[in-house]
Amino acid sequence: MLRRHDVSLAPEQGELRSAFAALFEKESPPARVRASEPLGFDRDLWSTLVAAGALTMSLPEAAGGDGGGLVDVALVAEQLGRRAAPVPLVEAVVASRVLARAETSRIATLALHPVASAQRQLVPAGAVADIVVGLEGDELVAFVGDDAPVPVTNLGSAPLAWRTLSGPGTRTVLARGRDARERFDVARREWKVLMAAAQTGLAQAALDLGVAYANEREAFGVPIGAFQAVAHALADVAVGVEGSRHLAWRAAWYSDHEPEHALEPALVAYLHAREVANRAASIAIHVQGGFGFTLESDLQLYFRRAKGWAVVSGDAHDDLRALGDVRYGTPG
Amino acid sequence: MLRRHDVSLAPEQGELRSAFAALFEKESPPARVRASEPLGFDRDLWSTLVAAGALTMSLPEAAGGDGGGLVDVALVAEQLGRRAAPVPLVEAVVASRVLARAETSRIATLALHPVASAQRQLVPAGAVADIVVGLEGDELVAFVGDDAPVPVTNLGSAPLAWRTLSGPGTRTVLARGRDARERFDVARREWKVLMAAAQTGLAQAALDLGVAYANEREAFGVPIGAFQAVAHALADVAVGVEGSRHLAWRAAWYSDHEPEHALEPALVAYLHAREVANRAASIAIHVQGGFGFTLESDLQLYFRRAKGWAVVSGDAHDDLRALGDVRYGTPG
Amino acid sequence: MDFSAIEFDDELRRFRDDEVRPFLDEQLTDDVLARERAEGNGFVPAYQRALAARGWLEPWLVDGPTTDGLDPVGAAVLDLEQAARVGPLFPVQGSHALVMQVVRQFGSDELKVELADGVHAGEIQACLGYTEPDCGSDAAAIRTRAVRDGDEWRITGQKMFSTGAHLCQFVMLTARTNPDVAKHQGITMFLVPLDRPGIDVQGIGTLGGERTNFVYLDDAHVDDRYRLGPVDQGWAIASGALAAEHGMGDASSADHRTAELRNVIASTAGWQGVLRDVLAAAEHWAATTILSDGTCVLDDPVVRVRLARIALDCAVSEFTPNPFRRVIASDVFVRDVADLVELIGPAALIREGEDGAIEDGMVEWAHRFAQGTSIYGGTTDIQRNLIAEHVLGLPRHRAVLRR
Amino acid sequence: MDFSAIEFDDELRRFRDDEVRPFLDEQLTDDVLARERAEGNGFVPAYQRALAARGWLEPWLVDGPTTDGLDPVGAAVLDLEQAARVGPLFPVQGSHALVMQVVRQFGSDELKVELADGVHAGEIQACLGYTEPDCGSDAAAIRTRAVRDGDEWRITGQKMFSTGAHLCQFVMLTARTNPDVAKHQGITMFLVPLDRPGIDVQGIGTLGGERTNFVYLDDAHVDDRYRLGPVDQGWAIASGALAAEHGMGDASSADHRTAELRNVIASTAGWQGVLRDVLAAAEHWAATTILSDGTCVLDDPVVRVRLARIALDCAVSEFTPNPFRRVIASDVFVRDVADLVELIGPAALIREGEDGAIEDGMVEWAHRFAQGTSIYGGTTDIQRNLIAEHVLGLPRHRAVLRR
Repeated sequence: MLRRHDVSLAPEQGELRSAFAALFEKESPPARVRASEPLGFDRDLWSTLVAAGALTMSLPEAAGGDGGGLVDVALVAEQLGRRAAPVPLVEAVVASRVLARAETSRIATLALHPVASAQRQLVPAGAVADIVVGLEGDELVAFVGDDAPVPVTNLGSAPLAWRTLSGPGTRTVLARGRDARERFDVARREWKVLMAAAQTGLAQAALDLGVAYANEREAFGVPIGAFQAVAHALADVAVGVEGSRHLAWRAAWYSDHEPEHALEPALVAYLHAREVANRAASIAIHVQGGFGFTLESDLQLYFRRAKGWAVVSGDAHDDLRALGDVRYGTPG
Repeated sequence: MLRRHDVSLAPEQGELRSAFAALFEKESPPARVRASEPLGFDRDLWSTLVAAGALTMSLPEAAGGDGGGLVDVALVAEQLGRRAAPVPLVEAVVASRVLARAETSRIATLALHPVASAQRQLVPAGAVADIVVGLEGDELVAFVGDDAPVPVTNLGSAPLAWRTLSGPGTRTVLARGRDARERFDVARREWKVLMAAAQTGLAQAALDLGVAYANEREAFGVPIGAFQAVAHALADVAVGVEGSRHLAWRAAWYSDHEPEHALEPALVAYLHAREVANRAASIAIHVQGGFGFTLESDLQLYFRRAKGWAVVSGDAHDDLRALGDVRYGTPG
Repeated sequence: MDFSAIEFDDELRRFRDDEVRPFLDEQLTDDVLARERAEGNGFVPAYQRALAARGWLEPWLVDGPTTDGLDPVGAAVLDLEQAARVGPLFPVQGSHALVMQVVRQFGSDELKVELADGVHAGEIQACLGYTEPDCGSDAAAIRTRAVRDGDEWRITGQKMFSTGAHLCQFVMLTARTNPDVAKHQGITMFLVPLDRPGIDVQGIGTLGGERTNFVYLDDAHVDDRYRLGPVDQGWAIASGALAAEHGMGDASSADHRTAELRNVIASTAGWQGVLRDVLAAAEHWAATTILSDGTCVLDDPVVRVRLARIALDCAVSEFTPNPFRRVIASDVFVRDVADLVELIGPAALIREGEDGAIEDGMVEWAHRFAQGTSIYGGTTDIQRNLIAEHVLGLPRHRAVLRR
Repeated sequence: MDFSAIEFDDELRRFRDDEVRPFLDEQLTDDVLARERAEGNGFVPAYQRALAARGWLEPWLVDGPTTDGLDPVGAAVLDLEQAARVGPLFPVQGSHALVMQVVRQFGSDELKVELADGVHAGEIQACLGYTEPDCGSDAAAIRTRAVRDGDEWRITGQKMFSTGAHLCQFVMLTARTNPDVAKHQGITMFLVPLDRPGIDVQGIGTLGGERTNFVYLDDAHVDDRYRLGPVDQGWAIASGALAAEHGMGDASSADHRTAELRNVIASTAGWQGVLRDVLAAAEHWAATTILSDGTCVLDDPVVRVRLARIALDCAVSEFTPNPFRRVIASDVFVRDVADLVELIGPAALIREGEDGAIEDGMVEWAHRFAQGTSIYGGTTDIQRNLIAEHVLGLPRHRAVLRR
């Protein structure tokens, strides 16, 4: 089949991207990211982001949204990743799309793993979310627990907590059976698409920090970026980041325009993005040498989030298995 | 457990190694290796090698051998690999050890894959071997077929042919049941140990050719070895070769001294050696640039044999699975 | 942003079914296919002429008589249909296109008029002659000399990797016209007719099976009208063309057809296309091979993740934009094909045409072919230098010896 | 060639059971272990003193009163028993040993006598001070100045990565004593007492959790007897010590204990040891974790090959000799731990001590810690330079900027 391969941004997309790039640069500098740790949540930044419309841009107009698509949110999520912004935008957008309503005063999140019964699971944004959406048995559920969640300190300084989809609290069944499963799968796929964009942003930031250091730091009389050991390692990161970005855009485009074909692009984008982000941060730390390994360097913020934000969805090999299932059908 | 970790060679081991290094350098120059293609067998070289005792050194004295061990043959096999020598020493030694007799006038080989019945399989040295040893059902068999084998042209220019363990010809049952299986497993393990050594030799040769070119060839006014892109790639190959060599020695030592613990060292050595050899040749070709990709360069000889000699035993992942089975028991 | 499918409307379907397929049925004869398979150079003269006669031979290359031409979608349909019949080789005529672009930009009007009909008829093909036995990545270090002699130049030297030279009428080469200045400043570009006395083309085999060539020039006389651009200014022209070859060019330069297509369809050419074909072959093998225990290879969880990993790499190569794509496309090709040889096992070693070869020996071939992808058209090291310097803004440098 | 097991004969078993284990029971108190866990510097002063009192503290370092000492096998038993209780950290005192080696070789007799008792009693510990905020790999580019003033030197500058400085009595540092000559020629080596006025030690955290230090020197006065080797000849001494740190040294140099042990036992220290421990933790997790479908994680074929791959890497690291080991041990450590985080999944992210942490958070820690292994004691890039130049004989070079 012949397909178009147009990766240009429309003017309004470019403006959206620039606007949120500026917002995150201003409102999520490293000092504020550090100050949010270990919880990984900055309520003021969250309010700013909600006020800027990031949460509602992709919701239907009937649901109080702007009728935009996932492509728009992906552009924002990349900028969020680039500043390691301590806000659960990805989770809240995806959960709000399931709920089909703009939760601006409460925070909604998605429990990424289907559970048979009241098992607990580690939920992204679970430490700050009021509403947890997820699949329990054959029910798609929105659960508001009575107990305050207990944050779990973790690698990525993400607001993780162990949460359940039933127990003391208010449990709303949104759908049952096949419909429930399908809507949950869509939500999980959308989470991966947006996380691919966020991971692209993390990788870009790590690359930028590595390049800046390589241009400044001198050794043997020249900036260390003049050594191929450094320059080629960073070039490889750049190769990864560019592919990661285009794959994330493509995955978001499919989600918006051909959701029936969107799973493979989503898995591909997410798999590549998380691999690139971890490698980008690891290589940039290496480029910064001893300084990169200290907590003074901002690279540690990105390094920890690369895995820390992604692995909450599970082993990358599970996505690889899923990619195999898309291509080859379920085995046996 | 505390273990010694002495990787020094005894004087007589050093002499053996030097002697065969000299033999292969003289008797297996690139021109002769090329002349042996596509069959990959040089009968004169084989006679020279048999006369030099390479086939019999590891056989018991009672069987007409010198009572040496696999360590000695491994030292020879590395030198064989280093000159890509077109002789089936590895197969013949292993098969002769199963037969417990020195087959000096006929060539014996090992069919590496157990078969249920008269299935054919691709056998290393199968195109030149008179006797094929292998496991058919629960019988360890030595089979001399009536029909001349048909060489199959292949990547590594190895004398491969499709062979069976029964059919028209003379079929001798060497052992049955558990004994057959165990002796076959030992033979296959020994083949992997010696092939690990041969692959180390291939890798060393590729490294040497890459280094020589990097020192001679100039670009931008300096030998290309002055560029880190080249120097570091070759340094990584050197790292691989050194580990590959020591692991092969260790695997051979375990075969000789603690056969009951020899499987894990054998798998580890073989897995590393085949990976290093393929990468060494691939990187050295890249270092040689356009010249390396032409058939004029001797590197193509090593590159094709790296995979060509090893994959006949199967997928490296099967050895990885076997390593898992050694460590974790059979699954389920 | 647009990744939508191009609908095969009635017109496009008619074009494919009534024009392209009958044309290919007639022209891509067994003879043509066998010749391409044997040499792997990506063109066979008779077929080129047929394409030209039909007006489908890259009609945008030089000014001249108009042809039917093809819009980008039509060209893509032709590419796809060709690829489906010929397999992974048969690249678009990249070198020839590059040369013609330089001719259009730098050739004299006289030269353009001389070439126009032959080029349009598919009877004139040109190859490249930058590399020499002693210089590759350092393309300005050439030793081939050109000395002015009245209206002529007398050229002596050796070129290497002039792929297709034995089938071409011209080689575009760099020659040193002033040895007394810095190496970049004394080079002139020529389009040399290969039929001149003193020129000898000798084939050389490659690991991937393709034939490439040495071109020996021994006092070959070449008229000054075959000079491209000013004397001693050839380096700038060569670097521009090299940059296009590296995918560093912008959309307005030699790369323009690619750039145009980029917004329309996913590229069908390039190594990611070859890797995709090799993967398809391996997937076909895995789906149709039943093991002795009765299970299908493709049901093995370890096999599935390995094949999925390669499918991932194909997508990554395809959607990583230029100039970055070349690096990743080569890296994953080399790595993934090496794994496919393992995955298929012993029979993967068997050459095409031999007893027991798997999927026409495609994986065996691809493993050899892959090694060239990090070298063709400048090594991936040079590509990384370019990315580091031109994209990331890292310092340019060169190495000097210590002591 | 000998890889045989060392039999625990009666004497060795007695040594382990009656001497080593009771000693460790008494000395490795919860307090000592907690302190080590918190700072990860690999030594706790009280424990050092106890080792010294027992005669087990590296008695080969300086000439002086004889001690009980340990033969290599005994030392290995002690190492193993220590490691079993303390976990992957708690490295042998590499920096201190290196410093003492330099002192023995280059220190004045007066200095050696001054230090002997304290060193033997475990009361004097020394750390390294080569790195500065603006120089790491280029260790000769230091800016710290030492100016002669009668019998003293006045030292001013900053050192970084002086791990353990807050627990040590001395730092062995390089200082520029002649700024008017080539950078390698004006450096002198000093063993600086850390209690001098003008010296300030400030902690800095690392990604791996260990504390390291800045050492600020502001006109610190140091007697000339603390000079190691001739004035302006410090670079040769530092390079020798760096070479030992890089594993490039021969058996007769600073590395001698390691070299001696190499022929006796597989090293228990080093990153391959840490990776092995992390793998063991992951294997334990996989063997004891039952999935919701009732299967054990370790029965999954994909999990098995991934764990086997890491076991392979452990063996490769262990049996790749110096100076090659450092490169591969770091490469595989970084790669493999990243895969283990994936394999264990979400709970692998949880920090030690938090609800749901897996295997005491060991994989979470190791993923962070691994990033330092390509940097410690000179980057792996420098190590590759050394291998290329000194082992392979490739040209030495340096980079210069173009334009």
